[in-house]
Amino acid sequence: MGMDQAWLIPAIPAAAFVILLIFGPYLPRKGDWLAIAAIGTSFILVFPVLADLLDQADGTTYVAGEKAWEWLSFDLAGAGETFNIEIGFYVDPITIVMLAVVTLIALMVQVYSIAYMKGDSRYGWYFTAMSLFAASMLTLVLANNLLLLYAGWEAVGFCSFLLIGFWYEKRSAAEAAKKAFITTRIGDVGLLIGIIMLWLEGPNTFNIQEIIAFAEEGGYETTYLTAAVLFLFMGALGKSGQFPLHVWLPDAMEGPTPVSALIHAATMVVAGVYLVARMLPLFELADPIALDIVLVVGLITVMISATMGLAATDIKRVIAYSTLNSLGLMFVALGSSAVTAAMLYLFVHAFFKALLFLGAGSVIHATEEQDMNRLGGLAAKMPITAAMFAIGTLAMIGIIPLSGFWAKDEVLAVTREEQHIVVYLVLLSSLFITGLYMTRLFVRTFLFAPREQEVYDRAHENGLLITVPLLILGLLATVGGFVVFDEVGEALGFAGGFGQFVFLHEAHGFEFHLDVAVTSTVLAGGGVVFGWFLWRDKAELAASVRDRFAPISTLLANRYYIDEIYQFAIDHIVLGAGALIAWFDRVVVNDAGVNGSANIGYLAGFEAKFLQTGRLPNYALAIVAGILLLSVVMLVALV
Amino acid sequence: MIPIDNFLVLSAILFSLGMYGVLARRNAVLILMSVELMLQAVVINFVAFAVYLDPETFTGIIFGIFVIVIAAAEVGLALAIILRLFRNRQISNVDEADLLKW
Amino acid sequence: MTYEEALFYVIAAITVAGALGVVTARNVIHSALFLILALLGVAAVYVLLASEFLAIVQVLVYGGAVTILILFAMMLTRVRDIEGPLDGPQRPFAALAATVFLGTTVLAVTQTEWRGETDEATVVTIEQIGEALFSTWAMPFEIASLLLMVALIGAIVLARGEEGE
Amino acid sequence: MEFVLLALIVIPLAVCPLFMVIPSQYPQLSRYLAALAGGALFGLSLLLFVAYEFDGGSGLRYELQWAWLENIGFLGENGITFYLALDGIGAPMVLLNGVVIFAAVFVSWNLANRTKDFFVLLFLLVAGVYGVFISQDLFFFFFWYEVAVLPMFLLIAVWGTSSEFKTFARTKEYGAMKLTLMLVGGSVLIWVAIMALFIEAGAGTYDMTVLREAALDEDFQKVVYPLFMVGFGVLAGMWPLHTWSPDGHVAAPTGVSMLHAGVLMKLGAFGILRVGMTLLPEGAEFWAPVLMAIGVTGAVYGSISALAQTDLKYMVGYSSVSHMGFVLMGLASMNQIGVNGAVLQMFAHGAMTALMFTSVGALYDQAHIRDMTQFGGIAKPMPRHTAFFTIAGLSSLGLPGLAGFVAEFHIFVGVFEAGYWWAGVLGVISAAITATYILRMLAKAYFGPLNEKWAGLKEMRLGEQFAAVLLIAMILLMGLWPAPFIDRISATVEMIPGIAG
Repeated sequence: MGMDQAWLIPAIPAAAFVILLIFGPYLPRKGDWLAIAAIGTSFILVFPVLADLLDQADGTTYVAGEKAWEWLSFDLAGAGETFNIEIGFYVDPITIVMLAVVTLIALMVQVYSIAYMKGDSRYGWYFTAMSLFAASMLTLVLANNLLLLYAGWEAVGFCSFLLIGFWYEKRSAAEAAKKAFITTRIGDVGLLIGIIMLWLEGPNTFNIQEIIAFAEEGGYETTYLTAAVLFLFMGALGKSGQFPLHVWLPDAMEGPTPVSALIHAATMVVAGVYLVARMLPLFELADPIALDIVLVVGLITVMISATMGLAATDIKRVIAYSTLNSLGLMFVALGSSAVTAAMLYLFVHAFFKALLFLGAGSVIHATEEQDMNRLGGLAAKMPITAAMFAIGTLAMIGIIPLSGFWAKDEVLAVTREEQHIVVYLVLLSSLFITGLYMTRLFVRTFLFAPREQEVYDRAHENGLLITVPLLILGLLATVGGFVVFDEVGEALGFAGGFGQFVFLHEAHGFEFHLDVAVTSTVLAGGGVVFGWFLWRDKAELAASVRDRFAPISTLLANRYYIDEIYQFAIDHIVLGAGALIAWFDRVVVNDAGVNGSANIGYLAGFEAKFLQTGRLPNYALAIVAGILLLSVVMLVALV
Repeated sequence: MIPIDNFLVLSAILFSLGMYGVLARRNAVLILMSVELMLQAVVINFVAFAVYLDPETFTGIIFGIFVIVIAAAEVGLALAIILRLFRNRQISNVDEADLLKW
Repeated sequence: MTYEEALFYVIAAITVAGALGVVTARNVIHSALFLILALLGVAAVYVLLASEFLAIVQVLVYGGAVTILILFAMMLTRVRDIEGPLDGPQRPFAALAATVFLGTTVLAVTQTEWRGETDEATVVTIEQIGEALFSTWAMPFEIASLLLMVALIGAIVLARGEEGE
Repeated sequence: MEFVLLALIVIPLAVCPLFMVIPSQYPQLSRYLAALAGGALFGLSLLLFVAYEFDGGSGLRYELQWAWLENIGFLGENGITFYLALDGIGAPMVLLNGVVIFAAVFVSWNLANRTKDFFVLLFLLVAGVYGVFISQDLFFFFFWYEVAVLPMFLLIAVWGTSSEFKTFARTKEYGAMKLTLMLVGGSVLIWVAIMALFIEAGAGTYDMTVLREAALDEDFQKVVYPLFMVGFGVLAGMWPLHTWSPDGHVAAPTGVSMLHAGVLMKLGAFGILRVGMTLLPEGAEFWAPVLMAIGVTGAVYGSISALAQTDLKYMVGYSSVSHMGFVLMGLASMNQIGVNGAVLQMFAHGAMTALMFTSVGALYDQAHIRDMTQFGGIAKPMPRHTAFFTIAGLSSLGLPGLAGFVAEFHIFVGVFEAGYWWAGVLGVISAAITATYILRMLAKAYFGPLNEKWAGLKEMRLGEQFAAVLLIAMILLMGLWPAPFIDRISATVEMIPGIAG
């Protein structure tokens, strides 16, 4: 068992999916154990693969494992070349990080789901879809070529559609599922075009490493490459919910909460980050504008999501905005070419964000309520959940020594070094806002007096199936950040800290930037404290602030009206164009064109029939005229 | 003697007059009479060709005889039809018998 | 100009005059009378063409039978009572067509180089005609007689009218 | 094997008289016979597909040539022959036809009105379709083409349905008439072009293998090719001559719609490829930009039109226009990848659109309406039906792992490769619009709260489920393992003159 067998990792959940799809309804417990066993096995299999990678590594020089099978191949006429598409798997440190995150979170979430989804009428289908998601996501991560990556990419999008729309009887869920799929699909248009562009001028292969090697030899023209990577980035925009395609992610919260934890926090939405990280050498070779665009998009997303998080009242939506916030941070890191920072943030983010969602799920499961305005004071009744949620919140805000802190400071340090000071300052200000709205979330949900007694009465701590995953994730969210230290890495068998495992050009050790750490902690802590005062007790202070800045708060509550603008565009432009073309088709093409030509024939015949007067002399004259005409013609011809 | 052209031109004149009659007249009987003129013109042509150009087989003369025979039959039938038309619809002008149109 | 030619011109003039009368007469009966004149003229032309047999047939069939038939038809259809002009609205076109036709035919006749004797008519005797009619043309002759009979019966059926009429 | 090929034509023709002698009071007997014949055709088609292997030359295998008319008038040696052979493009098409007819028989199982007459016409049509796919003689190619087109008139006019919409009405007679007239209009162009080709080649034969060797004058090709392009294009739903297609679908009974969209429209694209591009390569090259423009217009136009439809059959009908636009784009790319993609798309679209019509038909049989806005939440009473329709829809929007993606991807790559950037981008966007209308339909009709009016809906009949599973098997087969298709198609496409690398 080594890197060559890495294909088993997605294959096992895929097999489970097929079995569940066909025999699921006939299995005991609808086959949930099969799905969990499959993802558990996959999780375990990550370790031998990792061990193999470390075994073969020489210091910090990693030898990637690659294995491929031919999927289709044909000769190109007259070109003497072959068009090949492979199914291939590629393992390197970035892959390993993703594999670990995906399998672990998926395992946690599925265990959690046993309790959370209990009694649902489509319990079996839930685990079937989850297995398909796991298989697709792992395929995406392991793919060695862009086409297989695209396949996994679309498949996870489809699973996301299925799972957001899991409770499809709810109109809002059906609409959210549709919105998510279509919005990400818009990005995928770009992704597909980008893939084709890279192939078109490239080395007649879809293999990612070969394309990168080709690009490094200067195979692509710079402007062409810039266009291609920006098209690729469009795909990442859609999938990772970056501005302006972020609108689907908050709505995606219509899905079951574990799904949100897995797909819309920890794994699928970071696929865009993964894609950009994977293709980062191309971004660097392209015109600098490419990375600048990544950075700016990330920055915009950070700011708008953080501010929108201030106004949302649904606890899941607040977490969704925080996810957007985090994803934006990752793109900011990528925009500065910092794969290490981005992947580290991705790694720890998976833990604390899954933790937050599962914690929120625990609350929702217990109280059947997810509106902050109707919760409050739950800490007393749900101590474990509240404690874990607190860890998640603090990690998200980035309080030392929780995992979020280390990752966030990496990003900040990189931006301060690499980018304009404005970027750094904007990020710092976003930290403050993050502190505000995360504090608000926690305070309003768990502390002070309950706002709805009835809801409060329902609340209770959940069973082990829910609390154990919470505890595990809580632990990881606490200590996950320590992987940055070389000592920790060495203790775990790595060559050093995270920076010596995941890097773009050369490994680098951990550096503690005291000034960054102090500034960020002060700002984040300030956010927490300020938030505490704003929303403590009955949140009178917050209410007065809101009233004072009424236009702004309305703007935020309405999410900058972006959804409305899109809705308007869809209703009036897209559907309008559809109606126009349908009208054009029926009236112009069909009625005027097709029926019209038929009518011309009919009318011509109708008019021509009056030549048949029925009067003998007319006919006789016509005959004579015809004969005369012919005779004259012949006479002229003969004479 | 008389050149053949004379007869042919005479025939042409008769035929043209008959044609004028057929086209210009309204009354069925008059049209019939014009048709007879045209037939006569044709027969003159036939006979002229027969006796001038082809005296050995003189097919034209035989044809002329047949034309006269058929003309007789035709007149008989045509007049019967005209009579019928007049009796049924009180019409003796052909341009009034225009039911067979459109 | 030989006397034969002179004779031809006289006869031709009479015939054309008769034909002209047929198509232009304002009176139907006059038309019919002009027709007799034209037919007799044509019979004379046949004589000039040395076909006495045909001339005789012409006088018998046309001068007698056909003319009488036409006059009877006129009587039966009360042509004198017809109101409105005898000529239709397309008379100018008819004249034009007839003129054009005449022009082209005369042109064709005069421009054609006829092969064989064109100045002298050869006499075809009645014996020759009779022989040919009953040997070479026996079949068409029989068919013509059949046709006559059919026409006869047809005319009777048509003219007789339906029962109770 | 030659005679298996022959059997594809003989079996459907032979069952027609058999249907006629079955007394009409035993419709069940007719159905069993139809199932038997359909099964046999499916089996033989599958056999041919599996057995076919490219062995050089132009890829023709299992040749069977019988002289019919020769050395008469302008016909020389082998003037008109009954010449059957299979090539790598024909093989998947034959399989497609086998699958669709087999499925169509089961879908038409409950047809009660004039059952046997229906099957007679259906099998006549199928014989024509098979004939087109395997004829190598231009004369018989055209003959079978007409045989395939004409029964459609009766099938729609007799067994179809008339529909009333808010602002207009479409009677079945209108649909049938329009379809037939437009297709016959196309046939006229084709026949003129065939005659011109025959005379110009001067070989005195309609044998396509001979004709493709004839070096035709370039100007001649440029003049005649558009006749083929437009003539066959009508049947391929080429914009703007597509309007017979949605109206025809709306009027046609389900089984006929399946054959019509699934197979019949492929005849048009197949004709452009087999006759137009193969015999007139330079003409095809000259007109390729025009075909590309038309194809991409059809693709975008069809998908946007589908977006505005509320009638399920209209939606599927316009999606067919859109997908046939992709096929034309692939053909117009004139390179290996694109043309491969076009043939793949013919198969993929055939299977998925047949599946869509199966689903729509099953719903309509119960609900008697097709307006998606009047449904809602019917995924609950009809989960399998929903799954089938969803799979068809996903295939059509190009989800990897299903047939549509493999085909569309090849087409897009081919189009980009040929240098038509604008067309490639518009094509990808059109695929995204496809996603929009498919999901919109699913969200409107199948998801959301269950409309109580439809709580009584039952799952699809077993026969329909069987048909759907059969079609899904094809979609999955091509989506997950396209190599068998590609191997057959590509080797043959490579031999077509004028195809670039």
